[in-house]
Amino acid sequence: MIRILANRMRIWLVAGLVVSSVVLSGSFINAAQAQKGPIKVGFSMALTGALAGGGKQALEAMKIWRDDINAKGGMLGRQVDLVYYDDQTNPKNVPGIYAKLLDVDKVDFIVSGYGTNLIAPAMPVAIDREVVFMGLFGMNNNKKWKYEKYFQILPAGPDPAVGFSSNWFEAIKSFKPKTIALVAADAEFARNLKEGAVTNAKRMGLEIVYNKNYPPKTADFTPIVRAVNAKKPDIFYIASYPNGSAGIVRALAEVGSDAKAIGGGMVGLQFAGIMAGLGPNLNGILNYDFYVPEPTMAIYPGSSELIKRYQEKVKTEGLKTDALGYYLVPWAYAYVDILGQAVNAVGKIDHDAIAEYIHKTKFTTVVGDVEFGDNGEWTESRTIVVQYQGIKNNDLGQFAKPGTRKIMLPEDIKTGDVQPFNALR
Amino acid sequence: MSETLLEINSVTKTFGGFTALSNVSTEVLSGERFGLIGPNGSGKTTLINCISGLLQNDGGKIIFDGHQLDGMPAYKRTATGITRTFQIPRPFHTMTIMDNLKIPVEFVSKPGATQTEIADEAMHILETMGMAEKANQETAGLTQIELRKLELARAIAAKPKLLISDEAMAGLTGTEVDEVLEILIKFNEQGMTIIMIEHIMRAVMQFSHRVICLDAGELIAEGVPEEIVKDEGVERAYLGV
Amino acid sequence: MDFLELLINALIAGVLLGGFFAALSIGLSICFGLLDTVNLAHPTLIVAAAFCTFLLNDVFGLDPILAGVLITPVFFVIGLVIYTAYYQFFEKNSAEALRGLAFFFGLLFITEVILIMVFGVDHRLVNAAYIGKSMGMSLGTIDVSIPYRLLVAFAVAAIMTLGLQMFLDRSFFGRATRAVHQDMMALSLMGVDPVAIKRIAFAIGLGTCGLAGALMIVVIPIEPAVGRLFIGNVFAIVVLGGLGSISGTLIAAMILGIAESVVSTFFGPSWAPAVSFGILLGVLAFRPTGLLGVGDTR
Amino acid sequence: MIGRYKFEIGCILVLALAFLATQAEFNRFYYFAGFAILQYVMIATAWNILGGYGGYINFGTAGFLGVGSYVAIGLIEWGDAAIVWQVVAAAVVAGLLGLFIGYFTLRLKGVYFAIATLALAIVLETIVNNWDFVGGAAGISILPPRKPELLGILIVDRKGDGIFSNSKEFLFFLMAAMAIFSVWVARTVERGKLGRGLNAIKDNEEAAECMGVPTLRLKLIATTLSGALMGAAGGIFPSYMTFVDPPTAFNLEFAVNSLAMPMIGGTFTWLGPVVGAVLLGTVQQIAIVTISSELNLLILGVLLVIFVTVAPHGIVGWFMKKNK
Repeated sequence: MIRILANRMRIWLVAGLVVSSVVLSGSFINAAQAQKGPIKVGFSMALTGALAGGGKQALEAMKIWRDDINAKGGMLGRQVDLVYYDDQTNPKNVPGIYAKLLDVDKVDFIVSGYGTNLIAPAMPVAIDREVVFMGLFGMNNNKKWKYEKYFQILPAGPDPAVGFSSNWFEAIKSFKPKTIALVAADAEFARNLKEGAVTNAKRMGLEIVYNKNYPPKTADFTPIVRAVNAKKPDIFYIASYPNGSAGIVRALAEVGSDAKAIGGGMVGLQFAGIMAGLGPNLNGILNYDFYVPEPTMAIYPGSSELIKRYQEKVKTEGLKTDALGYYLVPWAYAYVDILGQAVNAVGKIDHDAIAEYIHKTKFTTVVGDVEFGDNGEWTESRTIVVQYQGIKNNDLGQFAKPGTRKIMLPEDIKTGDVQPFNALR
Repeated sequence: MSETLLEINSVTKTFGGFTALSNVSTEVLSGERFGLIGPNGSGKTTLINCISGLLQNDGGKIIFDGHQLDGMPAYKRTATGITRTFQIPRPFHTMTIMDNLKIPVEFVSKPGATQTEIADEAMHILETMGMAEKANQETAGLTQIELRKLELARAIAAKPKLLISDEAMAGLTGTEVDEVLEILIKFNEQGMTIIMIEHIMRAVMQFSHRVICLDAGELIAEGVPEEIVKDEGVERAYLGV
Repeated sequence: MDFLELLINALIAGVLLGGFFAALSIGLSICFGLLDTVNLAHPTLIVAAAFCTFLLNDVFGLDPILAGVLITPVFFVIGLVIYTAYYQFFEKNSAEALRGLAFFFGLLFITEVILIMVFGVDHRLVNAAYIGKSMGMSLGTIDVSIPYRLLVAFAVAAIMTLGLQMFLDRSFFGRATRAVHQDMMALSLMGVDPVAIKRIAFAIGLGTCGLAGALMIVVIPIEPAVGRLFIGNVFAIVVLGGLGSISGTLIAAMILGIAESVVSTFFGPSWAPAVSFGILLGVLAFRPTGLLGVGDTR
Repeated sequence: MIGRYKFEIGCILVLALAFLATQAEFNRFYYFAGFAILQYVMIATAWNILGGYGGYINFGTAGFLGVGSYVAIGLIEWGDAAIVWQVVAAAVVAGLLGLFIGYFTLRLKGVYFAIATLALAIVLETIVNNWDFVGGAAGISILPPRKPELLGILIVDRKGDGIFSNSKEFLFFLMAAMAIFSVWVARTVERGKLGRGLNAIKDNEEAAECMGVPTLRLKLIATTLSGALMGAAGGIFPSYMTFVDPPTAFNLEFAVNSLAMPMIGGTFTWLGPVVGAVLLGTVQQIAIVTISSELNLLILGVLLVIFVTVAPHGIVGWFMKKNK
C-alpha cells in the first residue's frame, strides 16, 4: 500500500522538479539578453546578518557613486547599473551569487562584498573567469592565490596584517613601552589583526605578557580586563568586533587600567550607534580609523562632500543605516570609482588591459591618492591612528564635528599628540 | 506440577533513600498461573521491572530457566523467554496493529524469517485474539479493551515461556475482564507460564493457582488464593489498619 | 596576593554574570521545563524586549529597568497569543515536540526580521547612571570592584527568580502549574482547566522576557541577531538545572557564569564555551535529568 | 527481477542524468545552486535516519558537518589528499563521533539528547577555533588542485582532456552521487529490520526493548550512520567553498534546515527529506538571488510555521492522506 503511494509520490516529485526548474529558468530568460544595455556591476553584499551594518552603509555609498558616474556619462558611454544580492553574511551563499551574476545576469564587472570571509569564497570564481575583482575591506585575501587582477581598498599597505597596525605601534613609541598585552575576538579579521600586531610588537622588542582570544558571545569582559591588568602591561592591544569593542570599553570604565595606550584594532567604535552609546567612556582609547571629520582630511578630495550627501540621504530617505557613515562610505565609493576610472581610461571591456592599467596608475579618489602593488594591496599603509578625547555626553552630533577623534598619525594629517590613556579619563 | 521456571532470590531495589523492594524471594513454577497483589506503591511494578530488565535489582539474584538475569539488558531477557505488558498500554502508535505484532515476531520469535513468514505469524496471533479484521488499522482509534488486547497480543507474539501481565484489566467492564481472562487461560493451557498483577480481586483469585502479596516492598503473604484472602496481613495492607 | 585577588574578583563577576544568565533562562525554565514547549525563540524575544527598552530609553529617557517593568505586560500578552496558537496547532492534536521546534524556529526568524525592519541592523546601547561605573571595596588587602550594571542585573534577576519560585511553591496557581507538568488528568478531575493554567504559565514565562530584555541591553550591546548566540546558553542552563526546577535553573546559571568568568581570567576566554558546555555534557552523562531534575528522562 | 531493483535502477538513472547535466555546460550558477540543494538532500536524509526513524532529535548537525569539513581541511593541509579520500576520512571520523555521542548519551532521551548534541557542536567549534593548524578562528583558504586525478584518470581539465571541464561540475557530480547514495542508504534502513526497530524505539523505547529490540545497538548504528553521512557532506564542503572559517562550517543554518526539511517533507519515509530539501533548498536558492533582503528570512520563517501547522505529517503525508 505504502509502496504504491510512494510510487505515485515519486511521479509527483519528478513532475514538481521539472516544473520548478522551468519556472526557475523562465525567470532568468529576460536577464540573458544583456550586452548593449547598461554596463552592469555585480556584487554580493551583507544586507542581513552580523556584517549588515557595514554592508548597508557600503551599498548606499555605491549607489551614490552610480548616480555620480551616470551623471557624468557613465562607463564607456553606457549607463551603469548595480546588480547585487544579499549574502546574509554567510560565506556559503557567495559562490552561487557570483556564478549567478556572471552567468545569468551577465554582469560586465564584479566587485566584492564587505569583509574578508565574504571576499574569500568569491576569489576562485573571479580567478576562474579571469576577470578584474575589486575588494572591499579584505584582509590579505590574495595571500595564497596571488591573483594579478585582484585589487583591494583597505589602506593597510603591501603586508596588510602587519601594515594595519604599524602606524599604531609608531604612535605608542613616545611611551617607551616594555610590555604588551593582546586580546582578539575569535573571528578571522580580528585574529589576523592580532597576528600583525604581534609581529609589530616583536619588532619593537616588546615583551608579550598576555595573548588571548575571546569568543563572540562573551557577555562580561571585566574578567578579561582584570586578567590583563594583573600582568601590568604598558600597552593593551585589542582586536575586537563591535560587541566586544563596546563590552571592553565598558569594562575598562568599570575596572580601570594603568596601561598607557589601549585599543588598536577595535572594530565598531567608528559606528554612530556605538559611539553615541558609549560616549565619555571612549575618552583615551587609541584606535585605528580610516576617516574622521578632522580638518586635515581635506587631502581626500571630495570626501567631506560625499559624507554630507550620504548623511542627507540617510535622513531624507529614512534609511536604517549608520547615521554618520565615516567608516565605510568613502572606501565603498572609492573601490568602484577606481574601476570606473580604469574602464573609461582603457576604453573597452578588456579585463587584462584594465588590470594592467590599474596596476600602473596612481588614482585620485575620495580617499586620496591610491596605488596598488603586485598583490593588489595598497603600496603604502594609510591607516589612521586616532585618540578619543573631550567627549562629554552621549550626543551623536559631537562626533560629526572635529575634536572628538584627533588624528595622531600619519604625520601629514596629524591634529593632536598622543596622551596616556588615564590622562584623558 | 513441575520444576521452577523463575527464581527470585532476596531481590532488593532502592531509589535514592527509598527502598522499593527489600529481600523479596519467591519461585514461579513452569506452567503456573501466578498472582501478584498488593496495594498501590507496594512494589509490584518495581518487581516486574526488575524481572523484565527495565530496572536492575541492587541486590539478590533472579534466575530464569537456567539463565542468571542480573545485569542482562531487557531485550536479551525477552529472547530468553520473558515478555510483559504495561499497566498503561504502550502501543507503537505510528504503526498499524499488524506492524506492532511484527516487531516481537521479527526480533524474538522468528529472527531471520522472511517478511511473508513474519506477517503470517503475526496474523495468526491476531486471529487467536479475535482482532484479525483490525490488522491494518492504526492504533489511534482503538478502544480500551482493544488496546489491552493489543498489548497482550504483542507480548504473546514473542512466544514467551513466561508472560507478565501488568494490570491488563484495569478500567475494563465485567464482560471484558472475562474476555481477557479467557485469553490468558487459553495461552496458559498451551504451556505458557503467567504472572498476573491485578487489582481486581475477583479476577486474580479466579485465575491464579498461587498468589503472593507485597506491601511496602516486602513479601507479606504467599499461598493459594483461598488462604490469601483470609490472611490478616493482607487485609491490613489493603484496609490500612 | 595577586592570584587571590583575581580569583575573588572572578568568582564575584561569575556570580553576577550567573544572575544575568538566570534572568535570560528563568522564563524558559517555565515554558520549556514545566510546560514542554521548546521555545527556541525565547532569546530572540528577549532581544525584542531589549529593543523596546532602547526605544523607551532613547525617546522618553526612561530608566532601562523601569522600561523593562513597563513592557513586561506586553510580553505577557504576546505569550498568551503564542501559546493559544501553539495549543491550537500542536498540543491539541498531541503532536510531537519536534514539530513545535520547527514552529518556534519560524517564530525566531519572523521576530528577527521584524526587528531588522523596525530598528535596522546597527548595534544599540542604553545609558543609565549605573552603567560604566563600579563599586570598589577592600576586603583586607584585596581590592574588589563590582560593576553596577552587573550588580543591577543580578539583583533584578534574583528578585525575579525568588518571586517566581515563591509564586510557584506557595500559590494555588503555582501548584496547579506543577500539577499540569505531572498529571493533566488529575487536574481536570479537580475541575481546573489545564489548558488555561498552561496558557497563563506560558505567558508568565514569556513575560519575564520584558525584564530580561532590559537587563540584556544594560549588560551588552544588542543587534537583531544577537539572540541566536544565547540559544545554546539558555537551553544548557535549563537542562543543566533540571527541567521544571526554578532553583535548579538559578544554580546552573551560577555555575555557567562562574565557569565562564574563572576560565576567562585564568585560561583565556576562548576556551570558555568548551568548558561551559563540557560541564553540561558531563552532568548529563552522569545525571541524565540535570542537577535538580526529578523523575523521568523524557 | 527488474521490479525488485527498480529503485536502484532509478538511482543510477538519476546519477546518469546528473552526469549528463555536467557535460551539457549549463550556466554555472545551476551547478552551484544544484550543489547546495543536493548537499541539503544528503544532510536532511542523514538527519532523518536518526531523527525521523528513531525519534532522536539531533540538534548538532552543524557539529558533524563541521567535523567533516575540518577533517578534509586537515588532510589538505597535511598532504594534499585527493577529494575522495577527504570525503571518506570525513565520513569515518564523523561516524566515530556519532558512535561516541550515541554511546555517551545513551541514557538521554528527547530534549536532553537534543541539547547534548547542541552542546557537542559548540564544544567542537570551540576546539576548532583554537586549533591553528586548520586555520583556527581566522579561517583558511583552500586552493583546489589544478588538474585533479583519481586512479590515474584525469578528472578535471579546462581544455577538455579530463572527464569534466570545470571543478564545479565535478563537485556537483560527486555531490549528486553522494546524495543518491545516502538516499539509498536511508531507504534500505527504512525497509529493513533496522528501520522497523528504530520506529519501535521512536514510538516507545521501553516497550521496544521489552519486545526484544536491542535498542542500544540500533541507536548506535543509527547515530554512526547518520553522523558518517553528515560528515561526508561536510567533507566535500571545503573544496566547494575554497574558504572555510568556523562560523561557516558550524553554521546554525545547518541545524535549522536539517530539521526543517524532513519535517516539511515528512519524516516517516525516505522521500520526505528529499522532497523537503528540494523544496526548501530551491526556495532558499531562488530567494537569495531574487528577494535578497531580510525578507528572505521572513519567507523561511513563514514557510516553517505554515507547513508545520497545515501539514502535520509533511508534504508526503499530506499527499498520502489525499490518496487514501
